[in-house]
Amino acid sequence: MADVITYRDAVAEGIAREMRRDPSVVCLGEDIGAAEGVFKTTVGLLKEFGPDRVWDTPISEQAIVGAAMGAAMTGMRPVAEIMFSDFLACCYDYIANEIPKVRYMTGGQVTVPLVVRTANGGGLGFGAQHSQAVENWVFAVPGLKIAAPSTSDDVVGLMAAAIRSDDPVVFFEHKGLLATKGPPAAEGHVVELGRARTMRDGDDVTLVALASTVPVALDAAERLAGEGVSAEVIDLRCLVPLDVAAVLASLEKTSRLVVIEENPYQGGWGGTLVSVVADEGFDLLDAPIKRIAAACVPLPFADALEAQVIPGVDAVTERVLELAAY
Amino acid sequence: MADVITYRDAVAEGIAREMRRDPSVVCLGEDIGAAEGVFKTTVGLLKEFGPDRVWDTPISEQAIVGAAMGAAMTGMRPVAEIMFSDFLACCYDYIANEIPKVRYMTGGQVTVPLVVRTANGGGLGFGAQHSQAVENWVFAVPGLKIAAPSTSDDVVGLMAAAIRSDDPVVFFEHKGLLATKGPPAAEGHVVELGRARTMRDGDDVTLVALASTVPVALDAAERLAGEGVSAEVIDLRCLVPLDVAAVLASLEKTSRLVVIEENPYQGGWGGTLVSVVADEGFDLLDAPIKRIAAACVPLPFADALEAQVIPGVDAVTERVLELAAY
Amino acid sequence: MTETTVRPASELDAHDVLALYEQMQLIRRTERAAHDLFMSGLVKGTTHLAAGQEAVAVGASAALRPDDYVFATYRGHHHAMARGATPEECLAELMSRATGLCRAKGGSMHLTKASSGMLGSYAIVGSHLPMAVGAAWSARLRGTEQVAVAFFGDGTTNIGAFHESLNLAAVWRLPVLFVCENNFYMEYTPIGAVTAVPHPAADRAGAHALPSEVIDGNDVLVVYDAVRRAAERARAGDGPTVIEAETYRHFGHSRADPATYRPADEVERWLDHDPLDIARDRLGALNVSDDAVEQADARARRVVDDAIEAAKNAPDADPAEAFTDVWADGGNAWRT
Amino acid sequence: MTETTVRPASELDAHDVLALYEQMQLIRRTERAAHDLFMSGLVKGTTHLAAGQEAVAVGASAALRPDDYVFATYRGHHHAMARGATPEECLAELMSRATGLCRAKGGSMHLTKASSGMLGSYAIVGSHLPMAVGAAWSARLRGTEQVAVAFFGDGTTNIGAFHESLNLAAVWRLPVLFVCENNFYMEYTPIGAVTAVPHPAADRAGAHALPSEVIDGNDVLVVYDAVRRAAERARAGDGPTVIEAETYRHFGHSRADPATYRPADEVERWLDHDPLDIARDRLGALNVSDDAVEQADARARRVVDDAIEAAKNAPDADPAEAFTDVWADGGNAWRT
Ligand SMILES: Cc1ncc(C[n+]2csc(CCOP(=O)(O)OP(=O)(O)O)c2C)c(N)n1
Ligand SMILES: Cc1ncc(C[n+]2csc(CCOP(=O)(O)OP(=O)(O)O)c2C)c(N)n1
Ligand SMILES: [Mg+2]
Ligand SMILES: [Mg+2]
Repeated sequence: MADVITYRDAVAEGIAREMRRDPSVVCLGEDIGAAEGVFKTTVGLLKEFGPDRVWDTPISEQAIVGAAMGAAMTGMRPVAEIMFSDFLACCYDYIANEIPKVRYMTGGQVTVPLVVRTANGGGLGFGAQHSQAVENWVFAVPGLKIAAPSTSDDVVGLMAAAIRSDDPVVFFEHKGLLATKGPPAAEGHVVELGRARTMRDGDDVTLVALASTVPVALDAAERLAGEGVSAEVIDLRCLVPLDVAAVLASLEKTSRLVVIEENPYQGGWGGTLVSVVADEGFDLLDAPIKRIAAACVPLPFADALEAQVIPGVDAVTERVLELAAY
Repeated sequence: MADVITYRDAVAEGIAREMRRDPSVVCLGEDIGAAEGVFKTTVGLLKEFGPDRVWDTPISEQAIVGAAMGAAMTGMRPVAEIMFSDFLACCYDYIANEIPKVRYMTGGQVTVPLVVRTANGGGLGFGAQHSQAVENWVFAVPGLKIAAPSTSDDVVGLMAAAIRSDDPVVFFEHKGLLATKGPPAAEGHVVELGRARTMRDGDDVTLVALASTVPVALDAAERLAGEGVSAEVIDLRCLVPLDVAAVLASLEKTSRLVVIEENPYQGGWGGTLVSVVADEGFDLLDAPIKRIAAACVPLPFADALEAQVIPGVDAVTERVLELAAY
Repeated sequence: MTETTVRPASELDAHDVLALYEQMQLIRRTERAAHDLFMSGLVKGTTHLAAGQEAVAVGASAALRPDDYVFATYRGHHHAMARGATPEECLAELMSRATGLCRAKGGSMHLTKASSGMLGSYAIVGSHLPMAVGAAWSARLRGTEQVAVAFFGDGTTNIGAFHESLNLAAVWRLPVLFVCENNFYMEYTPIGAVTAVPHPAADRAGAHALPSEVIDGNDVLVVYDAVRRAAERARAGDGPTVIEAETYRHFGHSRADPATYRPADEVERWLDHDPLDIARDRLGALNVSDDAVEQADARARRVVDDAIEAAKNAPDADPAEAFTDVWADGGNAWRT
Repeated sequence: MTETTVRPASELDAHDVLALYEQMQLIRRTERAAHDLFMSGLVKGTTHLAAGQEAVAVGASAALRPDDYVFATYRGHHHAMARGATPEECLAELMSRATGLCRAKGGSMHLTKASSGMLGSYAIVGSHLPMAVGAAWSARLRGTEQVAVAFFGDGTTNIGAFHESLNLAAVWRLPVLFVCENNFYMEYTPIGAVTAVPHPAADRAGAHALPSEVIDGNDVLVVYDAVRRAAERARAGDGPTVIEAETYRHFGHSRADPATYRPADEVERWLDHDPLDIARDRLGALNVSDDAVEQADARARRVVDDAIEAAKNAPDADPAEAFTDVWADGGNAWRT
């Protein structure tokens, strides 16, 4: 095994491991087979598992996700790719009304063990319709688990958990992280859904991050250390289940919370996390809670404009310093 | 004029007033014409304005909202009906990716003065796919204004503002309020988008509500008064623009905040409001912030089960009493 | 009927056809009961009754294997019952009882009997067609020779998911049947007013290179034969078929809708073409005595009367049910 | 060309055809520039170039009135330019300049020139077809006799919005043209592998009772004539038409895609059927001298060279632009 692997390759590796373990795991999506994925996240799958298990579909997002649902209800474990997460809007009926509800509304008669994987997030100059961080769209609907790894070993470990899960999981792969590298995941590596990971210990302030904002938070923490502020960085890894306990535990120590999101402030997942803390963790707080999220505008094309909208290390460092001084 | 009017009739009245003023206002949707709307919220429109301006469509939510967008870009002011708000998921690409972004991504070249009206919310035993309060789905996307009136005069006043707005507006009509009655709106009544309304003054705690939760909050406030707790009730009326200033102003007085939502706790709009307050209003707070929202489950069919999921007067009263005792 | 008994309609004997007739009676009576219970306030929320459309469900089910999959709409009582749900389970569901088919969490629009392959009733128009395609794909992958059937209304043919499904199923040559119950109306609007072609389903099949048939959906044996042939083709690997079964609903669209938007002579013509009458004629031709038919009627009546009683007397759903079955572990925890 | 000059192609004179040719050259050279600038890092994000597909845009635009509406996809540079956007505005947009067509907020995928009726390029497959239907409805309501045209790819015909649009437009007999640029590929997958019919757009028109035509999309006069006839029908109240224009892209799908998934002989065949060559042959038949053609080439080259320089030298977009144009008042305030 190489001693580093890209996040991108970890996606294909994570899927392949599960396909080897379990013949009921099958993939479908646009250009995932012969083309090996628009983001090269399905490299090798067609070759290893053949066209029966790796199906190229037409541009029919509703049919893709709806068919995955029907297959999941009848004994398969489909992994459906929606190429860009923005296109979840094109099959949102399945995301919002069908997949998360069918088990409940049938009184538990059916099970929907499927994964919808999708490339999420901005920073690449893809403009308003191909850059969004839309984990909040999915978080708005009870009944879906949500994974959004920030490292290549978590990609593999969470992919294993997602595919083995008997509950539907939406799996966000961040476009901005695809080229990042990390140690390869050990054989059989599985990361339980809903367990946050403390990426850096600290005493003064808790930075809660997800996916692309994890490296931002880590870089900011490094800079903050230079300014004498000790920041703890928590990678949530999943939004559902949401590991509130990990955040509250950290606040016992730091008493200051900053949540760093890529999705827009308006309607972002951080609002829910903050509201739990402002209720159950109120007595722990020594200062206002800060959310650093994308501005409430569509994503602009130009780099320089996009950098204004999506929070970067400078903005985070500055805001945390202000808070630390509170 | 009758001295009371139902919320239901106020919808048709509000639309009719604008259609009379402005020939560019046109309506489209399923069963809105000859059938006068599944909820009877378009009664009289076909008769008064004819089939050119009140068009019955096929069951094609994407075409309905997409066509409204195209018409709005070319000089009309369309009012598109999506019968149940759950079906916004069937045209969510237009709600999330197209309508709110086209002005921005063209550098301001086009304007989209349209209204998407829809029957929202639960409490009627319509089950998991026809009962949701989905204002949070729309709130998750920057670029849309959101109105959700609780009274029949606000229906008329906000409808006027929504139709006259050069920005796209999603207009939530609450199914549970359709039969409620109130004084008719004065001629020319317009309610500016983004202005909350204080429905009851109070000193001890601020209850923030929207649409169906306004009467719940008012009933709870009445009961709380009996328990010696003076509750101020704020009807947000709109989610975008969000009248945070009104909430902060009330907290100057009460120092205690309870947000009452019908959408699920997870991803609900209250999270965002609370996060602003936990930041900018932190020093005003004397107690934890409470959100009372729907449980994070799909909506069940049976009355008795649905009542467990959607917060009612008992639950609100009880939780506020606890908070007041903090 | 199991696999080996899926013979052509012409080979069905009096006993077989009487069984189909009795099942239609059972559905008809259950639908009437549902209507009356709704009107008397014992059924809450909404109902979309299938009285008048029984032959589609009963004919189709009889032509399928027990392990085939069925997906239906909010107007799905007939499909649930044709696939083994009892009138009692159905009525109990409508009446919010603990003994309901979906433990009172689904209601009229979501009747489901997964244990006999009836994989749900869906209330968003068109949403279940892709699911049926997926179930057919799954059958192919597992090599089971099962067939999946999606039943849907005429109005459904104008929503995008319909076309996406037909194309995907056609390209993959999947064992799926698309059965349109063309009852000529959406909610209150005639389908012809909003559809560019006269046969909303069948006239669209060609756009996806699929074979199609327009049939009398009120003749249970015609439905049976069309579905039998299509299922045979599907199992043989010859891909999907579109069947447009013309039929008519006896009640309004939903709840208390009096359906005054339908011309009186049209209603009359269709009431004269009642699937029960047609089946009775078929029985006559097979020399089944009036007496035998009346006995079937009486059995159906008894079952439904008993079902009404049992449902009325069943316990209400436990409010705690509101918080179960979100996740496969039975719970609903979304956070630590 | 204004309304009165929309004559049949057979009546166009040498001057007219030379103008079409020059416009195609302009587009071709701008696309090459965009490619080179992307490769050299001056264009960020992504591009989807239309080199090879110029005849569709230029032929169609010439057959429309200036006040007609056009809606295009992320592969829309040619439509923007055919409707009046200058190479400089386009390249400046791609290079994130303040002078860009969309003030650097849209980028390659969203070129828009609303002032001349080019109402946008949309990056979600199929999303703009309903918009074109709506614009046509609006034209009808306002009594302007304008026509709306949606251009889209072959892959778009398998998404639901396509069918919803065709049906709605057909039922309402709206003045809208659905012009498919069939370049035989989605991103990297051949359209034939995922589509049930051989002509993805034209073979679907019948499902909505619409007339259709499959044409050589690389012959600018063929496109011109087909669009002219369809627009005439639309303006006369005879409803929509589906035109499937067969064409081919000279570059890969996007960015640096080398398009190795396309068979060499296929590529060669299509490069031999270049719209510029075909137009040159047309010009020859009209006795236009090689010299006149070369002068047109030179003019196009100069315009594009100047455009590249101007765009390079233009100021970067102002970062403050990120916060304008959300609302009609120019601002972005979502709260008090
Ligand atoms: C996507 C969507 N749009 C609208 C509705 C509201 N609605 C429920 S039933 C119905 C009519 C459906 O007509 P058809 O498909 O012919 O079925 P039928 O009711 O006649 O059985 C409509 C518009 C819905 N449930 N889903
Ligand atoms: C709804 C949606 N699904 C997928 C994509 C990703 N995507 C972009 S272009 C493309 C291929 C489109 O093919 P076609 O319609 O033939 O247009 P062409 O690129 O050939 O011009 C795909 C799949 C998208 N943009 N939108
Ligand atoms: Mg119907
Ligand atoms: Mg193509």
